Amino acid sequence: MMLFDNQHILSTVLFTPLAGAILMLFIPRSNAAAHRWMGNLFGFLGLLVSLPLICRFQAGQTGFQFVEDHDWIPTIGAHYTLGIDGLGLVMVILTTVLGAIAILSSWSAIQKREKEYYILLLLLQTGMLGVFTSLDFVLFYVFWEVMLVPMYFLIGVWGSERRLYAAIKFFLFTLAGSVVMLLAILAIYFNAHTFDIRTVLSAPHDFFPLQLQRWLFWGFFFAFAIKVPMVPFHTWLPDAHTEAPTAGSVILAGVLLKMGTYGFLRFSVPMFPDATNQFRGIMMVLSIIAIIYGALVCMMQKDMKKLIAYSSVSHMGFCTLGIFALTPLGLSGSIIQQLNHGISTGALFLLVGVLYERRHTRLISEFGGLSTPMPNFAVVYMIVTLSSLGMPLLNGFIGEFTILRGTFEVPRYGLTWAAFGVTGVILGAAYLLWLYQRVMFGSVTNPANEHLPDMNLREWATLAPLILLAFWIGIYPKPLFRVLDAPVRQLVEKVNPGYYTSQPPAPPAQVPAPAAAQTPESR
Amino acid sequence: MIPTTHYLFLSLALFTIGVVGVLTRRNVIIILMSIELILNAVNINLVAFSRMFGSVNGQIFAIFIITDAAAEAAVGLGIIIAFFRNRETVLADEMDLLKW
Amino acid sequence: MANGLLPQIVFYFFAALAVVSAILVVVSRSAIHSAIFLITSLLATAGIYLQLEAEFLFVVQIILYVGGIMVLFVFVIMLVNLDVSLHQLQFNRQWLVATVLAIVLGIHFSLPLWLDRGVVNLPPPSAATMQPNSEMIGQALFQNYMLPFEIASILLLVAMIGAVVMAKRRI
Amino acid sequence: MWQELFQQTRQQFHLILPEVQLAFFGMGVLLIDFLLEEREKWVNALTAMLGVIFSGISLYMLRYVPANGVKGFNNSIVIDPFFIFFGFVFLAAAALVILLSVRYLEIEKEHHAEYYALMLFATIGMMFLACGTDLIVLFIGLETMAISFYILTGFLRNDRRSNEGALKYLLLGAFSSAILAYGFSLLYGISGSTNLDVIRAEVAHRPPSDVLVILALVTVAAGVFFKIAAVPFHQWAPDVYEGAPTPITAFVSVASKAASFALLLRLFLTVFWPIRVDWTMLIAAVAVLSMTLGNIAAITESNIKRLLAYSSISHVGYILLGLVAGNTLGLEAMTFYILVYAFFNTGAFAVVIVLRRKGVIGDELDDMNGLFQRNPGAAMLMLIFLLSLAGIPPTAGFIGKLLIFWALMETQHYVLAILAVLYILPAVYYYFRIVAAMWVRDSTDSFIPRVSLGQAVALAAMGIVTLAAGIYPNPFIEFAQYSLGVLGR
Amino acid sequence: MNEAGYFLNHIWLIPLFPLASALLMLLFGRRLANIAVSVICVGSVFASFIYSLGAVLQLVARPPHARFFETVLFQWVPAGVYHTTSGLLGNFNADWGFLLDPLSSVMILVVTGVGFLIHFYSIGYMGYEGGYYRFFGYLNLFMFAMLTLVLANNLLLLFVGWEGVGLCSYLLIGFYFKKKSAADAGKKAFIVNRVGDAGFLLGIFMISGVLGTIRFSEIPAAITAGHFVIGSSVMTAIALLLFFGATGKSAQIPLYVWLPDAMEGPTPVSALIHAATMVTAGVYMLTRTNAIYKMAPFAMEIVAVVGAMTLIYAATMGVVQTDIKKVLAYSTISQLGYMFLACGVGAYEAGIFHLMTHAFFKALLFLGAGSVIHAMSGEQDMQKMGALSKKIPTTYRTMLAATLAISGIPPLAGFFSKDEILAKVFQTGHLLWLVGWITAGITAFYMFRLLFLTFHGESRVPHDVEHHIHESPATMTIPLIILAVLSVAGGWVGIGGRFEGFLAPVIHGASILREEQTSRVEAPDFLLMSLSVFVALAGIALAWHFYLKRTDLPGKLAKKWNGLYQLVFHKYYVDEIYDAMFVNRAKDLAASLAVFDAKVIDGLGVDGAGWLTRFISSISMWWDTWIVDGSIRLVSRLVWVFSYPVRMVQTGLVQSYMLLIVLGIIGILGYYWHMFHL
Repeated sequence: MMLFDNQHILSTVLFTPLAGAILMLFIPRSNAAAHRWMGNLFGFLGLLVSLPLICRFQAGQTGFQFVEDHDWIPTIGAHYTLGIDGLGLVMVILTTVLGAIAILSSWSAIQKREKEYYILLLLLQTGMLGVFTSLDFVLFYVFWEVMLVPMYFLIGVWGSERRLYAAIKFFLFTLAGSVVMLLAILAIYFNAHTFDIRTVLSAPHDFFPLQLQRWLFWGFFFAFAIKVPMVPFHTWLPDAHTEAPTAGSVILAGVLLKMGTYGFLRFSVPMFPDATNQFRGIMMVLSIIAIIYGALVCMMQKDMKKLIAYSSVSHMGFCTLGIFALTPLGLSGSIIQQLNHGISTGALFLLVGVLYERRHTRLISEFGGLSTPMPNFAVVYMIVTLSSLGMPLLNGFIGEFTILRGTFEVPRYGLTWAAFGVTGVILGAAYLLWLYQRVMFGSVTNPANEHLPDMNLREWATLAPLILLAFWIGIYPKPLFRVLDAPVRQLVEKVNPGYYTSQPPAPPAQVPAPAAAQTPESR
Repeated sequence: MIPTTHYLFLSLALFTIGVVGVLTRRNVIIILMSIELILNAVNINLVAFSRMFGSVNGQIFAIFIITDAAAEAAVGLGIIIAFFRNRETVLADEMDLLKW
Repeated sequence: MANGLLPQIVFYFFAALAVVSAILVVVSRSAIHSAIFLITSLLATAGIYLQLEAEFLFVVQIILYVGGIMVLFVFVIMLVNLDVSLHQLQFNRQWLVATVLAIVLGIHFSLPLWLDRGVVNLPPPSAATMQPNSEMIGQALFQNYMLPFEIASILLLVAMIGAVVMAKRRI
Repeated sequence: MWQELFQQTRQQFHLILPEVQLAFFGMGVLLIDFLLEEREKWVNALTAMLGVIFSGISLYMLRYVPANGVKGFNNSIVIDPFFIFFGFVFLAAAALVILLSVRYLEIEKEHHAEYYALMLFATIGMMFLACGTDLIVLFIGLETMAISFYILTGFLRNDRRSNEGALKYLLLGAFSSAILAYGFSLLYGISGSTNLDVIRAEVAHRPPSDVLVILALVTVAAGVFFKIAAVPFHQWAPDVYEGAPTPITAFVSVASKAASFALLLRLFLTVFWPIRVDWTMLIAAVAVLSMTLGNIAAITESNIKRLLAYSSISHVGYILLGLVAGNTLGLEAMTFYILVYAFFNTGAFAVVIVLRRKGVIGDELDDMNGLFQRNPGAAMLMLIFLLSLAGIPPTAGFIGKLLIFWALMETQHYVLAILAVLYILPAVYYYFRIVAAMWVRDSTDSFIPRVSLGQAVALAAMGIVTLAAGIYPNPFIEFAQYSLGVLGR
Repeated sequence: MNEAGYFLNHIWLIPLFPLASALLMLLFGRRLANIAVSVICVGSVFASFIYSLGAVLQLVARPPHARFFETVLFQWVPAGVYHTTSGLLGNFNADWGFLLDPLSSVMILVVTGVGFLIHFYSIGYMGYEGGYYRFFGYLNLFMFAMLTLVLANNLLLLFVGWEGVGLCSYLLIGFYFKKKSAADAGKKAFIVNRVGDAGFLLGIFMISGVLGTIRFSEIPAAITAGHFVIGSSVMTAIALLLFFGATGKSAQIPLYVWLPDAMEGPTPVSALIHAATMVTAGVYMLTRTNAIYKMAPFAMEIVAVVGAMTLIYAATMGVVQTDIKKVLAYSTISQLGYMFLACGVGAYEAGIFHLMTHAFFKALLFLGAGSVIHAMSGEQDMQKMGALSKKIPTTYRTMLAATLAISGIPPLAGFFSKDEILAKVFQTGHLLWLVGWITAGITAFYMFRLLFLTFHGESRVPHDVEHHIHESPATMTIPLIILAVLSVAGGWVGIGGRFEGFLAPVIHGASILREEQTSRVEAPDFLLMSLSVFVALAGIALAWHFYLKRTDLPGKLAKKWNGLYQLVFHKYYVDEIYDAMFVNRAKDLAASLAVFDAKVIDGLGVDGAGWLTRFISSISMWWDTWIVDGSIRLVSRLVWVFSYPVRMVQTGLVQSYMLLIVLGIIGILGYYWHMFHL
């Protein structure tokens, strides 16, 4: 079937949700059930069509696979180019899985305007997949911004009290970063004379003169740092998370934040390696701040979702830390940690959603002793908490350990970075367990909680896959490492060449300043 | 022979006076008249230049400007009448429904 | 009267008349007076046209402007008679500022011209005579400027429609 | 001698056929109107529509003109791609507005033939504005357009706002066109001719920073800036937009703006092209001012028509930036922007028109509340148009802005680029106030806006173009490129 | 591989059995009947005990030098290439692999054996508790983690077990999750352990960074290959980091604070986790990595000193506790101190030996205590006990054995192990020997104090509980008896250094220093023995004196010999003085130490740390809301506000608009004239 051969499968994956959305346009609004079914159907279809990618993906083969390339806007030289490497694969699968789960999770949670809700979710899905698969700057940017709109509505229409504020805040924050990125993209074009990401990636590390690299690095930095979000650009996150409906939070935490780190990995690091080497220190400091600061702020939260939101600030701090360690372990760890964060934080939000559906409050003080009325829930919650605080044999540990191991390797202050990171791990245990204790332990104080029903089948269905994934990554992450090896290798070869030959790592001070002079200014 | 510059200054004088009228009078009709003054100044320019170049183009232009002035005056006065019918005033600073 | 003293006298007389009556247009209390002074000013301008050997325009000015437009003005002034407004303020609040600024504007226009009259180097009035004026204008109007002439007809049609639509109580 | 006059006229007649068609049908409307009962007035709209279509056809006939165009009527007009492009924009806008007007006028009980006739005449003026290469043609064209608009603005004669808007528009317009005329007179004084090419040659020969040239430049620029509503000559826009009947507001904000831009480009790319070093700074300043003021002022505006007025001011800023860049790409960006802007801006007004009903103008932000529940389709379209106005992909507005930024970056106007980019943020903020009202707030009144057939067609067309130009902009960009012909080289 | 033998090849089954049943419990346990639960859980542990036994036998069957078996199931974390600190390419790879050598065989036997007994005991003890299945599920999970810990063939996998046992202890301490104190204790335990783990993790990083491997079997070779000088800073750093981790898990100063609170958990848990197995993980880890410590004498000094300090400090603490389990808890800490002291002086085998014996008798003590509590229907305060020896004889006898054992009375188990440690310490010529020796006395004192207060003297039991005091069921007593036997005979394996010989292949020579010193100081063994026995007896005597004799003697004497009464009284007077002069002072000291512990260490140290964290976090939250976010909101508000004046310019007055137009023209012209200097 032509739709599924290697040249078109990515398009199929990309547009299946969109097709669903368009189809749903024609179903009358009154028929909410139909929309529910269609939404779930296409969410699941989206997952199914993405599975062949896993089977056909050749790990260890460098470069992009499933590449599809057509002219799009010849007049400005923009192409419709899709393709994924190991990194892309991980992200795409994460997106499809979480997407399906998010859609399923809103079965009973969403009681108004089902039609638009599911249409928007599917649109969002397409947007995110587009970001992870597009290999053309313009295409990438288009998807990057398209995806904002559905998210705005998900928060703004189906959110809770301060939803409008949160929604517009989210929109403006993200937009502020991305518009600057647009200029950076144009600047790249005028120096590389192409929008093709592959060409720029395959260029030598001093392809852009150093001075330009610095500018471009910061140009892209804001877009990604706001998405990640790195302190101090994070304040949109707690609001957005808190106000968004469960599915929204799941997608937001699970996938949207990854776009930032993905951007760092796909653009900042490999395209501006010299600049990256220069600013590594700053980036790592920012990450460390995010880790510890986020964790500290978590402790004082009274609102579960806010707490989890700040915890994702802390966790994403680990991801950026790993990225800017610029070592194989750091990078692969970071990517795995992104996956983990998607899984465990997504699951946490789902769990909060379960509570919210029953009690319509997220205040921690409202709960307590829940493990009596809902034992299964308690068990699942415990597992998720553990995976989130990095308990071995669960996914979190693999990521955090690898990241910290990679960070430890950083010349000069390696041990210090690692030590700070470990502090973050401790704090993580502290706030997560404290939350767990306050919600689950003790005897039921609030009469409203006495007869809460335990998790129903659908909720199981949403959470079980995540938990299985968590265990799988925790116990047998080897396939992941194998898939990620090639892209990580490329990245490292770019940022510090000759790493894989057994020479001591070149200190980043040796960034060739004359290199700027050597490369002729291309325009 | 009078240098063309003098005509320029004359037209400028009329122009300025017209602007003053436009900016200061409250009566809309008088504002319109002041605008006529400005157009008149323009005409002086044109005719002077046409004399200077010895070609009649400028005068043609002047004729068209007079035409336009006539049209504007007609429409303008019509609108003023309509306005007056609804608002019982022709004072410029009393039309302040539309602001901010 | 190609050159000599007379043209200058004529010019400066008419110029002075135009300017003075223009000022009176702006300052006089009643709209009627302004209208009359405007007529004076326009007539003075017509005189200047004559002095510039633009006879046709001289006629047009008198007939069309003075005879047509100004009558219209006076008519409207009668229609919306404003004995009331005679007693109220004739100048708006910003009049002082406005006057100053207008004069500044005038200076901005004229001073550079004055300083640079060397640089501006307008050629002296050409000896080329534009006689017979009306015929030449006719030629130009119906050959080179036929198109604008046609458009002008539409413009006037529009103006007519507009005047009707606006002034008539019901269409 | 009259013989050859007719001769040349017959040869060149096809060049002005589009305008002639419009004039013909314009008068036709006036005549047919006498045959119509009160409830048959929609036939007028039909007639006018026919006129637009025929004019469009005869415009289409002219499409094979060479890039440098065909001159006619003693070089007083030139039929070049530029004209064809803008002619198309005007006609499209006119068609859309006619479609939107019928229902509106019926509600207003002001359904008269004059309305359509004036629209067509205004369109004629615009077209001559786009094709004229002679100061007189340009001026008369401009005035035809302007005066038609004064009348149309005041067309609701029993509505105080409409009167006031018309009167303000007239006074300001007359004032500004007087200034423009003064500038023209100076141009004539510089060259002794009213033909743009001659004037251009003269200007080129003039010594640099010649006082007369500068005076002419400034006065002309002031006049044109007024027409396109650029700061600081913008203040008529909000009042007139609010006062005018909403379809006319759309027409003013799109067609008259496009025509004025045609005039601006024509003048600055021919007459003032030799001295562009002198005016780039001026344009840049005006552009930045317009963006700033437009965007800032709109943030707290609660009347949608005024809000759109401010937003259109900021859009003018964006378009002018293309001229600042001044390279081919920049000009392409301008024309492309003008083209798509015609569609999505009209669209935004169209939704306001849909909200019009007896007693309620429907232009307050609260009238939008819960529009989604009341008419999802309209809300959906409005969302698209607003996204496009804000420049969010995948809409035409994004591509337009992209091209503008592109041109700025290419010409190393980095600061301007960053400014322009950052002004998207406030824009998004105030556009999304409307979005929020439509989608999130609950409706404050039970009125269900119904869309007439004409409105439906127009809305659909505009929505499709907006999306198409965003998703597959290539044809549109090519059209924009084609439009420039030899200008700006 | 087949000649390795069935049990060795299926060594992976050992941890698997408990894991399987644990999962079974946690998933479907609620549907199972208690009997099924007990059968499955206890059975699984028993199975793994059998398999460990088999494996060990097959290992022992080999010649000493070949007593080493390693098997890799699959690659676990093949994280990839990295640079060692010496700039060489390393390939970070953690397998899921098991290592069986004398050390781990001792451990698995202890773990599975004692574990099995405790499971068995729990059947009776937890029989009437809610969440029976949950309890056993956690317990089995713990067994799995612990076995992974001891069988791991690399540090990372060891860390897995390490964290796993921590988690299980968290879950089991918080088993009565409705009690806030229990939940808090659990949390405290987990977080304090995490602090230790942080050090451990960093240690692992450094090891892999410095040595390029984390496999135990490769570490010694890597060290020799690395040409490290003795006491090189790197090695010292690693050793200290690892030790920091150990202090967390094994409750040494400064991280011991969690253990006393951990007594909130059910008694079998205390027996299994907080006495026999988990807390000894630190000692095991040190012994595992002794090759590194060998290179870091300074670190060993630290270990020894910390061990000694903990040892005496905890012992003194034990003197004044009245809660029976708290006493045992402190004694555990102090016994662990002995083990670390041993490791510190390089006497790893002695440490492990004591670990084993301690596992026996301390488990027994806890179980006995549990049985007592069970009999007293939940009462834990020794003040409210007494004279139970008649009512629950079995418990009494077994506990007596255990107490003798821990006090180091020959020929019981405790004697051999403790004596060996003291001997080794003495050989190194450490003054720490003195500490150990004194503490031996104190240990005997407080242990017998416990015994006497609980079982002798007249009953202080409130009457409502009095009448239904009863001996525990067989399921509880049988393990007691077995353990009693073990704690009597367990030590005999050490006679003639057989145990030491058995462990020798694992010990890569203790610190160089020690080897020199061994030759220098030669002490007659029997002398040391007699000394320690003496001090133990002294302690017992003292305890007897104060907790039995002093209470009932006065009355009798007064009745018997009225004439001697004065004398007796006088004697008592002396006694009182003596008492007042020494014992009370000592007790006061201990008490004050206890207060210090409760208030300063626990209060300031731990809760304070928690409070401080919360305080900082509240500050940072304030910062986040008002500075970071606030600045954003301020900017947006400014833009918003600025929009009003801009709109106010729109006065609605035509002429003001015209004025602005004129102004604009003036401005532009002005600009140009300025540019052209006119």
